[in-house]
Amino acid sequence: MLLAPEELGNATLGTIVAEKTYLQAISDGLRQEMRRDKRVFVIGEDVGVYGGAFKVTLGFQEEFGAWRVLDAPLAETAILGACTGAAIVGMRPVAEMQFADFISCAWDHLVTVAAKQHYRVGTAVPIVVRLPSGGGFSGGPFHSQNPESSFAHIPGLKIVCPATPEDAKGLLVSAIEDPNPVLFFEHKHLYRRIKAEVPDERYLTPIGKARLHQEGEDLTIVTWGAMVYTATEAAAELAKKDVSVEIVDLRTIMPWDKQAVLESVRKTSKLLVLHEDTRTGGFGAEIAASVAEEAFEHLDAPVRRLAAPDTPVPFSPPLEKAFIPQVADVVRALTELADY
Amino acid sequence: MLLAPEELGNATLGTIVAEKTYLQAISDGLRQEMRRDKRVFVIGEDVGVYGGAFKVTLGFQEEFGAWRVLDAPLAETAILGACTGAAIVGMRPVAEMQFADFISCAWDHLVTVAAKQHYRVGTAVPIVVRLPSGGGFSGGPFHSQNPESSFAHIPGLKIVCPATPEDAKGLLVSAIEDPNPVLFFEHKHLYRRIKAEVPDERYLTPIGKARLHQEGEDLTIVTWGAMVYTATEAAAELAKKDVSVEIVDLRTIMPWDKQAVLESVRKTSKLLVLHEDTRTGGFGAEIAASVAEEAFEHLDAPVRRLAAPDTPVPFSPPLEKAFIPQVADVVRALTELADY
Amino acid sequence: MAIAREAEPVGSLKEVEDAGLDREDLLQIYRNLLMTRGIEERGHILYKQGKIPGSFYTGRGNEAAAVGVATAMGSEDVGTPLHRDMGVHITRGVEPWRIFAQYMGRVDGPTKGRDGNVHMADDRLGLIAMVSHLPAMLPVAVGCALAFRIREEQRVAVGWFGEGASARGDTHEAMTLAGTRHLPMVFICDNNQWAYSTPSHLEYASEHIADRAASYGFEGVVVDGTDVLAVYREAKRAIEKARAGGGPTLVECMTLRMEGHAVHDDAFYVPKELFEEWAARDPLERFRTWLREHAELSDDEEHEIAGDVKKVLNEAIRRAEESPLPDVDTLLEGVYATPEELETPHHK
Amino acid sequence: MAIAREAEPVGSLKEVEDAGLDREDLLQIYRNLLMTRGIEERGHILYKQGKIPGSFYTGRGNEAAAVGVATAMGSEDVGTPLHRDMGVHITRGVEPWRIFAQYMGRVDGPTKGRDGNVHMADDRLGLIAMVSHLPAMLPVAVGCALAFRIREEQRVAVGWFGEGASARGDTHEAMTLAGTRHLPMVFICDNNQWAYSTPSHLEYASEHIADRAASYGFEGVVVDGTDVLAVYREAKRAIEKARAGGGPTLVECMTLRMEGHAVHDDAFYVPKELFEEWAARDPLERFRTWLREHAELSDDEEHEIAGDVKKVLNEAIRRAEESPLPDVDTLLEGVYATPEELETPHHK
Ligand SMILES: Cc1ncc(C[n+]2csc(CCOP(=O)(O)OP(=O)(O)O)c2C)c(N)n1
Ligand SMILES: Cc1ncc(C[n+]2csc(CCOP(=O)(O)OP(=O)(O)O)c2C)c(N)n1
Ligand SMILES: [Mg+2]
Ligand SMILES: [Mg+2]
Repeated sequence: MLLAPEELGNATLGTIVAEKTYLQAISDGLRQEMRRDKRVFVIGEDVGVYGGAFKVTLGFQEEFGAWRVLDAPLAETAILGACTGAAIVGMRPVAEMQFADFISCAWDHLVTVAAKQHYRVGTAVPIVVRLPSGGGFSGGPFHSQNPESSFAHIPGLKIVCPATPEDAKGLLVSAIEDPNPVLFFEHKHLYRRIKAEVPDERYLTPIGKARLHQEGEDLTIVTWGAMVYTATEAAAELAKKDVSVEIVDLRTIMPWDKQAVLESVRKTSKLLVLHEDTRTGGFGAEIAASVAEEAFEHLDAPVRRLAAPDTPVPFSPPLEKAFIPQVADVVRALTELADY
Repeated sequence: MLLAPEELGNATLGTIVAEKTYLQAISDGLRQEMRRDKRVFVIGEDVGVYGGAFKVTLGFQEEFGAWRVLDAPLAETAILGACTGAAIVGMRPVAEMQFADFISCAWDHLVTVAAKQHYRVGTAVPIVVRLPSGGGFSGGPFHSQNPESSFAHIPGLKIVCPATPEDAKGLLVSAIEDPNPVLFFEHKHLYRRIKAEVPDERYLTPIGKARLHQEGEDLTIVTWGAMVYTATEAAAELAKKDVSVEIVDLRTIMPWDKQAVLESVRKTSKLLVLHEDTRTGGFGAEIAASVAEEAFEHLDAPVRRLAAPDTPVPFSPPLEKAFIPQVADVVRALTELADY
Repeated sequence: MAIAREAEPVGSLKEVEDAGLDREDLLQIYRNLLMTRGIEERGHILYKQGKIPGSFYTGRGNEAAAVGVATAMGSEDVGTPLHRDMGVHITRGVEPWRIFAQYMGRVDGPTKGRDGNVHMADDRLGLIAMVSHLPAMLPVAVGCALAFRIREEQRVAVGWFGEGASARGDTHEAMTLAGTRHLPMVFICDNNQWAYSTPSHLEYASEHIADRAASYGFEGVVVDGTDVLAVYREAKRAIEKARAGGGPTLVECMTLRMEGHAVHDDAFYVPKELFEEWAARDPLERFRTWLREHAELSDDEEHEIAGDVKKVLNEAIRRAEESPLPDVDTLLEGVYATPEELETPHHK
Repeated sequence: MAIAREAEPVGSLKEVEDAGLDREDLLQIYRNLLMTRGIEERGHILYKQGKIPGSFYTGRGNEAAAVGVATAMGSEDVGTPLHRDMGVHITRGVEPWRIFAQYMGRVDGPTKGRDGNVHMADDRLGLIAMVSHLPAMLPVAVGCALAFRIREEQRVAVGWFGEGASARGDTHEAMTLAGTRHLPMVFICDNNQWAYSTPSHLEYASEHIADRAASYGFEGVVVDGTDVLAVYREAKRAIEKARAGGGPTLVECMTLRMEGHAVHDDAFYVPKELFEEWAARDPLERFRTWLREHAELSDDEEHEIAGDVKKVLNEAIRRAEESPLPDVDTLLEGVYATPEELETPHHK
């Protein structure tokens, strides 16, 4: 079921809200949890004295001490393996990868141990891995990736990709409360560019529920992360031509809110799946395949996918721009779909 | 374009052929390449004195010496990293993972270095990784996996999954000749169960070309690996009910032969995608999404996917049997599709 | 160049009593050794009878190392034993029938048939189940130690690895984190000289695995893994040192893997003489002899213990065979944990 | 407990000549040092001018270590230098204008704009381009050494890693394979005391990184990375030992990272006094002084070299700025190599 915009999060009326960047929302959410629950600790490269490469944990070590805000050695498997061990004996670890790209170095731990321990032996592994991801600033092939799709094939993991400051905070709190390993993708391009009202109080945004970012009648876009804003701009273009676009912000990739997507598609009959990650084998394929199968009778056009092409993320600005889906690309895809 | 069964491989008329198991075909193909090309060497855990966990390289060390058949330390990243280095300075390494499952330990090397070096800097990385994969013998969660889907999202890698002895040999030769990193999945369940004629001479089976395993009119199954045989049995059941099933053995997952699949679907109008790996985010999603999009006007029914459920591979026989798609499951899916 | 300390064998009963073991403890150790071997011998038979699916591994030759270390652990300590460490499960109190149920893929095994072999543990006993990928549980053990350090608990984590797995990056990262943070962690290397068919000199190039401890900032010690009391003494020292804030120790237990890698492997690549040499140092025989010489183990006691172990094993197999195979309707259950599971954590 | 050898500084010209360097070589080294620093200083200015996208890293303080090692390499040797090792590229002969083109994402950079920074190398010069993931290129370097050993070539592979990256599993696996197989491999640790903001004691717990060499079965040596001649001498010894079949060596070059991790980082966490102490040991100043004292470097020569370097740099930037940005139509090209590329391998 889709949550309408006004139902977002669980913020009750009367809540104090403040304008916050996406980054501040994450930082505040994490600090709040650490104040509230002594079991929560933070570990990662340069998260302590330096406050993290993106300064999400700035000031945390002063407040919580060096044993709850741990500067780790440059060893991703040690970091995440240690989180799993600590979680099993009762802690609630939150790890930071310096860039999401470096999680490749802990792939084995996540897919082999963290993801499977509960199914195999019933041992819960409540860890959160924070992953600054995404491109758009000439980070090149190794500082720009969106590796969520590779993990979205591994049963036992949960994956969230918030697009708004409010969701970023609420999903982080939910991720920490969740009894499973949660990969928390933070889009770097949103960190300081996106600012919105965020309740001061603690609230949980449900994992596994999509958010209706914008209502529309003629076409649906399903997307997540920074692409929500690209989609919004493109939809505004289409609106000028009297085409009304509904935007579903998936927010969670594993488990994804199939019902919400199907509901929207049953209304609009046309779907564009949009993501920043590369196309082949990207999670967009799962969405497209599911919708094409389960809404077969409702579709007035083939489900389209728009994603980055199948290459590494290039460094040089013109190449990177051609790589990451742009507003014009989305407009083109939507227009084609509208005309189908 | 689909290759008809009689065109399989490049075996010319007059070739000496012999009945060989899938395992022997791989072993023979590898030995032939090592005799032919001094640059080819083998490295892996226990591949030397022991001849490999499955005895694929039995006798190789006697023939080629300890420096071309290297018993490696228990260190998958060292093994594959070393292959890449050796390849860059002119060798043609063939690595063996003891079980495909352990490739998770070298994920970073493959996706970060091997897959991207050519796009980034133009350096070719001609390595082959042999991966005994698949379940069906109570290997449990870590000796039964089919991890091809995770890699099938990484541009720069090639992935082959032969189903027949002839293809296993021909694709291995092609993989060794290929100037790119090739993951060569060998299905363990086929090693000694499947026996067929294999030409003695050297031949190349093209990477990226599907094989028409069985012609049919009413429905198409696209699959690969051990599931080709499951599909064949199921098709025989359907034949009894006068439903004619075409089976496309994909053989290569990256790059996959989309044209062959589309051609078959344009004929039959109904498609079942079948794989042994788990469903969500599995490569079947890519195939289903692509076909649903590109053959939209030709489909008389939604593209169905049949795959393992989203759990680790369970150990206990009844669970494992319920996990891996069985002939009866395929029959049921085909029947539903036929009746759609 | 050896860097690590090489531990002396254990001599007198006095020495053992100083290390905190009374005669009852010694008999319990003996019993645990017999039980460990008995389980694996019986498992082997069941396997040959076709009652155990998949493959089958034993830790023959490693019983003393496993039991010795586990005996030295405190009840609140935790550990991540491996496929040669059945003795750890036994010493920590896993009921034998549940192990047979595990072997046979029945619902009463610790993994309820989801996993096989020694890929199991009872977390209520402070043990965390291994995965196949070696030594992926070492960083996990270090994480337990980290939690104990953060919470300032006097608990210790024990992590096992083979000399083969010593080559993998996980071993290094685990030791690096434990060493730089002086965590209450003890690393146990089951050095049985072979990794499947691969001899040690292709896995590491130093004299001892324990030599590398120095480069991680802690102590290394090599001990004869067939001498259960020497293993106990060294493990105890290491564990209590860790508990007292003295940081990690790497204890390397030297043994020989007395059978093939798994039952399908006849170990043709291991020189016969080596097997003969180590057969003469069988850990059970050795301890039995020691008990007779130093602790007055009588024939009666010996028979009583052996008879008791046999009875437990017979009963265990019977009970395990009664345990049902898992219901296929449960296949999809438990991929994800539920919040309630965190309300009663196995370990605080 | 230090285990590794600590190398002496280089004293006389005689000693240097014994190590195989004539006066011309010394001046070339000096020129390479100036060029290395010059490129990074100019790069920094270009970055501030907004002409370089992304981020920007320099190796200030590491010039002597990089140039010293590269000077010791033979022309057929190969290496995998990292982000502090511009001096390696310069010494191996990469044209400066191509480096600026790389920085600016132009088609004439070694990666044609596909990657940025020092994520580059010219493989025709025996260098393999780094990836960000540290130290993922170490096992690759070991693989080159393995190929040389298989083919019985007298070539050596050199692999770099930082003291931070020393914590990662890849470092361990690379050293394990090289050590167990006695490969012709030299490991160079750029120990600049910080990994981003993380001090060494959180990355490793021994006195020296080089101490760990013993546990991999080879030699370790610690050298002052600001002394280009001492670095050269130790690298040369290690490389020639490897070439002669003597197996790997780990050479640890001690320096201080004289700037932030990258240009956005003001390195507030590094004590001021440490910067002052190491500023007094600036590798360029140090070598200039040495040349004046021991090799009669004249004012004229000094000015000539400095002037020449400046000219090259000016010309290089001009030429790089003329290099076009990549054509977006090329975006999809080159994900896969073509068979023809293997017909003319860069390296036999
Ligand atoms: C990462 C990984 N690679 C490969 C294997 C396959 N494998 C299982 S046991 C084994 C040998 C292990 O040797 P060692 O660590 O010495 O333990 P041992 O079996 O001798 O006790 C191998 C290679 C594995 N389990 N994990
Ligand atoms: C696997 C991995 N994790 C994290 C990073 C992010 N990162 C880039 S440089 C750096 C510090 C590296 O320290 P060191 O190895 O000492 O090299 P230095 O930069 O000091 O020369 C970090 C953490 C990385 N590049 N690779
Ligand atoms: Mg062993
Ligand atoms: Mg450093």
